Amino acid sequence: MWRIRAFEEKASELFARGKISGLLHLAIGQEATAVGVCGALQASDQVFSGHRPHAHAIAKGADIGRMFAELAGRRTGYCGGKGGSMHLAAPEVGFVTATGVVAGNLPLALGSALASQGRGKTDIAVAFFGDGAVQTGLFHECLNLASLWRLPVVLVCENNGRAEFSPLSAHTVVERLADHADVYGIPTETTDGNDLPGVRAAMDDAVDRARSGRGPSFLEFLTQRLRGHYEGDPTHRRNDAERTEAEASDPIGRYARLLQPMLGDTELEEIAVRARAAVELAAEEALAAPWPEEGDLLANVVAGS
Amino acid sequence: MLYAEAVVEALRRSVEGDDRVHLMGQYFLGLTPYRTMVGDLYREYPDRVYFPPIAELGYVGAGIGAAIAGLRPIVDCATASFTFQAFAQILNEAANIHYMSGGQTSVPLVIHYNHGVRGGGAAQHSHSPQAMMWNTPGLEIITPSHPADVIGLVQTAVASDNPTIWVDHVRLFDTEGEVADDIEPIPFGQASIRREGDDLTIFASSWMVCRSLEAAETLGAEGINVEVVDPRTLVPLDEEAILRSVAKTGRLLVVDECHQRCGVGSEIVAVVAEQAHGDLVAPIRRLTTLDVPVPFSAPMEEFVEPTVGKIVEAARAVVDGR
Amino acid sequence: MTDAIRYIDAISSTLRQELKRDDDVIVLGEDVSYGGPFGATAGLSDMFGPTRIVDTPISEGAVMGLAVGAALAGRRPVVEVMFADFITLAMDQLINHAAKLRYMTDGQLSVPLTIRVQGGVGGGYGAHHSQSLEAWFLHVPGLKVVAPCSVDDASGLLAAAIRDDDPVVYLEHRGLYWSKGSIMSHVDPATIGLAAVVRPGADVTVVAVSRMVQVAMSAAEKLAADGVDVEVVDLRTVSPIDLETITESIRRTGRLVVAHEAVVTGGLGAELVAGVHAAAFNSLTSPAIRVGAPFTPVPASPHLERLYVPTVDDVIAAVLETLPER
Amino acid sequence: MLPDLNLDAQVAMLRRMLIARRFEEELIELAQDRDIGHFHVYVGQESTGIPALSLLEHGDLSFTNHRNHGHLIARGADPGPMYAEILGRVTGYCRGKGGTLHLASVEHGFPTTSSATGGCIPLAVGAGMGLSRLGSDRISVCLMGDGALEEGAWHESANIAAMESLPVIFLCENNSLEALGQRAGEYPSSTMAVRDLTELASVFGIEAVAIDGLDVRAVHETMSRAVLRARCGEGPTFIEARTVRWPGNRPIWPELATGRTDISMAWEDSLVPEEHAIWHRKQDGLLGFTRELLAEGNFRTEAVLRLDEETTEHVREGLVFALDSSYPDPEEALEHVFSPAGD
Repeated sequence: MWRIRAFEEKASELFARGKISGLLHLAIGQEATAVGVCGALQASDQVFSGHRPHAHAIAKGADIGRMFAELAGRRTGYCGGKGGSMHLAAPEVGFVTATGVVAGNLPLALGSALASQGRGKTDIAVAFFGDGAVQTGLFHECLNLASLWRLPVVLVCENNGRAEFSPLSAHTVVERLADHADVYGIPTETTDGNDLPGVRAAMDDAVDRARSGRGPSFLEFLTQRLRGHYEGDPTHRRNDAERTEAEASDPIGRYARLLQPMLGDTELEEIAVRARAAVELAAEEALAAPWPEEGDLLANVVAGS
Repeated sequence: MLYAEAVVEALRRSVEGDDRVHLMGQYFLGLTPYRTMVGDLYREYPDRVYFPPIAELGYVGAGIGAAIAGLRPIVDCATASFTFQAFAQILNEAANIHYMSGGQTSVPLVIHYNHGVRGGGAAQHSHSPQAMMWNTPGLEIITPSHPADVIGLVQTAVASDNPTIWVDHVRLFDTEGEVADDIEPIPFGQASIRREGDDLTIFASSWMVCRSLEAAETLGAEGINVEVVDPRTLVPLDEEAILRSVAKTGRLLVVDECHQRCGVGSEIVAVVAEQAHGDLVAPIRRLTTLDVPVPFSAPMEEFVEPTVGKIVEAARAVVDGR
Repeated sequence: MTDAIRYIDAISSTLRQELKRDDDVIVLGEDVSYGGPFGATAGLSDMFGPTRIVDTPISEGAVMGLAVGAALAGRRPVVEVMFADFITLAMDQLINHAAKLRYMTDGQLSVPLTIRVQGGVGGGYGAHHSQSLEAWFLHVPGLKVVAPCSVDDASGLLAAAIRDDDPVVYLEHRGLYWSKGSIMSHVDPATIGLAAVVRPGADVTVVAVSRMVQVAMSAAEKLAADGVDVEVVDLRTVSPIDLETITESIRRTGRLVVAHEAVVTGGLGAELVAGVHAAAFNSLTSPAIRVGAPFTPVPASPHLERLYVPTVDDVIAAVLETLPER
Repeated sequence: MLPDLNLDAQVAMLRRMLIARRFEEELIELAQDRDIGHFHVYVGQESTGIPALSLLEHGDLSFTNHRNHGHLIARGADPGPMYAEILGRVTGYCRGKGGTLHLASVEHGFPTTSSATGGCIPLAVGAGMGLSRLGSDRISVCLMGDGALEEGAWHESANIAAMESLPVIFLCENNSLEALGQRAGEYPSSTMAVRDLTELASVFGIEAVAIDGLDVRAVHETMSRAVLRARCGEGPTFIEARTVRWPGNRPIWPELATGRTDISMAWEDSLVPEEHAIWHRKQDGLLGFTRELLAEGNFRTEAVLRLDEETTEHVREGLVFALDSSYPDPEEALEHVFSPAGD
């Protein structure tokens, strides 16, 4: 979690310094869901993320150096600078792709699950999405398909209570988003997304269900975003009360307090320090990496191009 | 006046001029810092605004239905790419309804989107789908490039009984231009000659007009007098203005931000090649966004889009008959 | 050995062959296990079972995305879109995902997907079941688009599409389904990206696509009687366009007529004329002419349909217009 | 106060149900001798659409789908111009530009008809939004099949209708019972995973009920409440009306599988043929409603026969009118792409 937090804080700093351009969506405060969910997976499981993908990629084992390079549009980035933050992809570690289209990754995850099922494999697929995706038609179509065909997929809804810029209440009258999945007979769980052990436990059940051919699950993790919708979001305001509350529920702090008796403060501090150091180094290397060349531009539109 | 201010002014006039005008959507000024300017308008007319969920298919369709029922909604799709979610309602319903009903039913609707390369938008947020819309009969398409035009054209669009696509560009928001207090609605199908010249005609719309004008200055210094034709509306298209200019200059460069294949440029070249073959002293050139998805990385992004430098270079090539 | 079969049978027999050939080929669509509305997938379900011949709900967007996901995972899905017009519901998955994933990930991913799209005017189906949308797909980098007219191409290009490692939109014209042709008992994939001169001629080049190739051929026959020697080029592949074959033909004839069933404005013809203009400006001795549908939605009345769809006479008129006063 | 269902109202309903039935029977027979293109018929659903739509008033808007003939008749559309439209004649409601799939008549409250599955849902919701924002007490009705619930458009539109508490009624005609690939009409089906379609609406807090679409009284009462709620600004209602898929609808092209309906079967059971006996006895809403009327005693078989003759004649006249009408001037194909700009 510290690795993710450090990565995103660094990304935020680089963005402010103009070293990174484009739309940058951070998940600071949502680390527990990424770590808890991906921790329950095996390397060959397939993860599909959305426009807030950094935490998921790192949790699935992506290299932060190549991630920084991608954010900075360098040739050494995972996508050679063609994807950027929103289209991060590291299929080699099972982080298949991210999409800038809300809910756009849901059917992709279903398809991956269908392929695994059709080939008699036990690999499962996971789709991360925010509460905003729940109001899309694609979400409804995907619930139906996942349930109909008992696909080995886990639908992970990170409900941070805000769809893009507005509170969830402005987007739907449905209070418990998991109710949508209940309608389709999909097992659901709604739980505290800032509690790492809780997230992990819920995910373990879902993974077991999917791997053993008992079909999809819908997990709704209640969490919060400590940043705006995207870096530089002028509408992002929080009063002090909200801020203190948010910081109290900061998943890293909570997990640290849990480990404190076993590890002790110095060890815990060490973890944070090591994470920051690794991130600094990775960022430095990434920014020193070469820009893409003209020849790269026309490559990979279609195979062999 | 700033273009961004003109957009807000256009919306204000629409809302104040006709109570049937309601605004659906909140990103008329994209994610730019100007965003908050629209907010004041929303606060003044809370009951005339609707903030939809992230469900383009549903709320754009709702806009069409509302128009059928007698409202004159202005629906915002934010980034052009999101119109793909609503294609079924825009191109299968809105564009066809008047025709399918044999003229019984009209759809007085305006759909706004911000298109094109915006800087780091990458492949999923840098689309210019207007050529695809143009290939679908039944939609009027406006492509303003000047603060005065956006106000005048939007007034006409709101008054029109047809579905109108309002093509905007976030990079226009920072541009400035003279705006008279008493702007009249601008009739559709009337191009504006943004710069006169007799050596070469440049056809450009939306943001590309600004870049072409900048290029024209450079070329002027080299003694190449460029005429810049801004169609202002693609549907209906002022073919005469284009043909008149080409008849004068004998040379045409089409600058467009759509992809080249089957883009706006293709249609313009075809029209001129069919109707003014004899007037041409040199082959027409197209300068468009290259036929690759728009890459994220800045240097690559600049390489795919039509830049001032590339316009100057292409213009020289046409004049030299290269 | 060869035996005469119909275009629609060529499609189903090719699907059968490819399903046999590669276990990763799967077919997805509404009612495909019942054969679909025109019987293209008839009998496949019995041979290959429900895990490979998959009936889907009426959820075009999700089904398209699901097929993309399956393709990412190494399957070779063939998605049937019952009517071209319904692909409007899947545009985001097609344009923002299928067409771009390879590029956005710099080649880390590939999407070996075939999208069978049935379209074209005929039968009074009206504006929601009759469109020709090839221009949209041609406009999207990352998509390949084929539009077979002959029965042989119906098989060869389908096999090629299924074996291709990128998304291929395979355009079928309803009006061709029952046209006959001969075909080898075994189908070899055709090459995507090649046009074909289906009738050599010296005076005027007519480039046609899909069903309009048949119309162009009849026009050519009639004109031959008046001593006009028309060369007919069957485009076969809409994207990438085989500009070489076309310009090579124009260097000989000096005249170009483009014929398609889609709306002229912003259509495939515009791109062909623009492309030829740039590549063979000095070879053209008269302006190119586009023949296509008027700038209107597709009317339902069979009577209006007849006016809407370009006819043999329209092509003849266009050809004569390109010729000097005779 | 719900509108009561007096005898006149019931006879008026039976009349329209007969027109709807005879309209489709004539059409199917016509299609046997000449190619009139693909079309969908409303046979077997009259007992839902006719009573439901009889409750609408002038200015209420309705958005239907590819199976629309019965809906237009329910709101008083004339068989003549309807046939004319289906046959592509200039006297059709859309002057031959819409055809059977896009049959629309503004004067009868059908502004446009989408034949793309689920296409009508956002339009109906938007119309409800427009009407309420214009301060009108008129309402919007979405006439959809169960298949439309598989579309994302349903989910997005239902959410909007619920949030804005719009005057919209979703009348979902579930005619899938015993349809192709359906486990005897049970849900989950081969294409829909939910066990109860109404939950797709109630999850949004939308008032949702499932009723027997063959029960004219049930349809009338449920729809009356829904209309009342919508008019009073109490928000949307979802009604799933269950009917049995008419055997003639099973093939891709409709066939007169049960023959021309002999209305006398309603009181003369010996006339019921062996084949499809269950359909005639239990699943045909037209015969069912006729039986109810007769059972109440203040309506006689002679009257039914007279009504049947009169309506059959009325429908035939309509068909003759259409066949005698001329085709549009081909140049009309170029008209009505745009309407003349502006007020």
